[in-house]
Amino acid sequence: MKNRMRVEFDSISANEAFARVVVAAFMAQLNPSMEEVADVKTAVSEAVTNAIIHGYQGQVHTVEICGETEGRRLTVQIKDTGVGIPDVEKAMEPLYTSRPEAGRSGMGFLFMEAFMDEVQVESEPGKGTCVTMCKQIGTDGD
Amino acid sequence: MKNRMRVEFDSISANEAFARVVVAAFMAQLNPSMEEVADVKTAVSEAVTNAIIHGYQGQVHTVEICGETEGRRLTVQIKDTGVGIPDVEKAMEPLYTSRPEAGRSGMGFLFMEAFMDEVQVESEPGKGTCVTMCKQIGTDGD
Amino acid sequence: MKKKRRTQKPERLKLEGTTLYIRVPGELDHHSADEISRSADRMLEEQNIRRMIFDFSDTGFCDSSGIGMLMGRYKMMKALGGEVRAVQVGERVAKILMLSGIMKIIPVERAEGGMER
Amino acid sequence: MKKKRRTQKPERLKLEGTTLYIRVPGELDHHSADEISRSADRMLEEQNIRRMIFDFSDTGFCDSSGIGMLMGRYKMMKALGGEVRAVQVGERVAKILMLSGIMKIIPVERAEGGMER
Ligand SMILES: Nc1ncnc2c1ncn2[C@@H]1O[C@H](COP(=O)(O)OP(=O)(O)O)[C@@H](O)[C@H]1O
Ligand SMILES: Nc1ncnc2c1ncn2[C@@H]1O[C@H](COP(=O)(O)OP(=O)(O)O)[C@@H](O)[C@H]1O
Repeated sequence: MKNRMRVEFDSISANEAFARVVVAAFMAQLNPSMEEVADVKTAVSEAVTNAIIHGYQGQVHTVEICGETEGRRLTVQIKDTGVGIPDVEKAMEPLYTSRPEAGRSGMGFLFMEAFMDEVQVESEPGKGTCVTMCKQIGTDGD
Repeated sequence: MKNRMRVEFDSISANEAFARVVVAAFMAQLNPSMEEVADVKTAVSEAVTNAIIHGYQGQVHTVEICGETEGRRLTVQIKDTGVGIPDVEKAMEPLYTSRPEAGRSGMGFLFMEAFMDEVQVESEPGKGTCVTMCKQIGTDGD
Repeated sequence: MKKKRRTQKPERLKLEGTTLYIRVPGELDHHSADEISRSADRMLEEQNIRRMIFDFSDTGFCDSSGIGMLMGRYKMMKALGGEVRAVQVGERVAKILMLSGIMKIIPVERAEGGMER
Repeated sequence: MKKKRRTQKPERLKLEGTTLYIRVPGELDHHSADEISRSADRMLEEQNIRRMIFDFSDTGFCDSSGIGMLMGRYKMMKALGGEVRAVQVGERVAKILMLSGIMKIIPVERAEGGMER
């Protein structure tokens, strides 16, 4: 089944939970396992948190999530129009964080990559960041 | 607390459940009672169903929901760019339906008005319909 | 590594003699009401049915599409000289049925026991 | 007409002797991790604390912000010669803790019993 959604919300930390529920509800039509839902929620939570903390550095702007399903494939995009990432390759290194003083672990991208099949990051300094993640749901045949 | 969200999705009936979950998750920050959540879900379900059935007459276009909280007041708007309503007053009469043959009961607006504090309908034939609904959450003091 | 816990879709319709039992899903909206109406009406064409019993045991959500579904089946059964009934109705669904006025024409049994018309 | 069933926010922090017990909420993300870190650190300034025990009984969701919170508290307690421990850890949280490698430095007790380092 093909389906699409797009949601925008304020970049406040209370909306991290909201974002997770929206994506979980959207993927429900693929009849995912509880573990698949938890995996996607974790990855979405990482990307949304990054948009709020790093992208907008605590200021209130808009975070956008686009979701698409086609067959059993789920695609989720998390976008901000914040500061952007100067060096994406370095940012994606496990344990790298630009804000160790803020209690960040540098494991956000690590978790996104662990829980999704594909993670792609497009970013331009001063323009913003778009994280695109894909996951095949219910790959074991049912 | 002030908060905002906007969600767009395809006008397919499977998304009625998605729309309800999104609004329920959005209002969760107001710490509503279970009954308040159920009331809002019912009203949202009515308006989204109308956009899908009447507004777009079964064709796949986009339904939009905007949500806003300010203090304990929740505002939800459901918008379509479908056929519009020629006579809003008549459409809102209890039991009036333009599609009795499709098993409609004509109680959609009745339920929206029963479960929300305010319901306002703006519509223009050929342009589309916007239903705005407000509800005070947790009015009994806590 | 992956454990699946997908829930099996339960059998919604069961025919016993001339009585059709319909297990209403957890959320009764336009989407699910259309599905149920279609399969109930197909049964009604193929079988000799005198009673339709809608079982709301699982149902926590219902909107006006559910009312439309019940009204439609009521009209069909009445034309055939048969009847429609709603059973195991929980608090939320009861509120909706009450508001719609449908309890005046279709017998409704609450989940906690007791009966309202 | 209206019935309220709002849940009371449980007391998250409890001091027993020099041990601070922290009841982690249902979802441990950046939002809740920041809240907990702030209140734990305030306690740490005001009281003589030698052990922090994070109780994950209620927790079904955890992301890397939770790891950051644990790492941060671990570093502080280590500097003070104290310790940090995670207990009552369910399956999902264990998966996250495992993946992060934090089990190598913080003792973790699973909810089903047993202990992993
Ligand atoms: N949306 C974003 N906007 C700007 N910078 C980002 C964004 N997402 C990630 N980054 C950068 O990438 C780094 C690594 O991210 P991540 O692996 O999630 O770890 P953490 O969030 O713990 O720092 C961040 O510290 C930040 O510098
Ligand atoms: N979004 C919409 N676009 C076009 N027409 C609408 C829309 N919403 C409602 N209507 C009109 O208003 C009538 C009454 O709506 P409602 O009270 O919800 O009853 P029902 O959906 O059962 O017909 C509908 O039958 C339809 O003609």
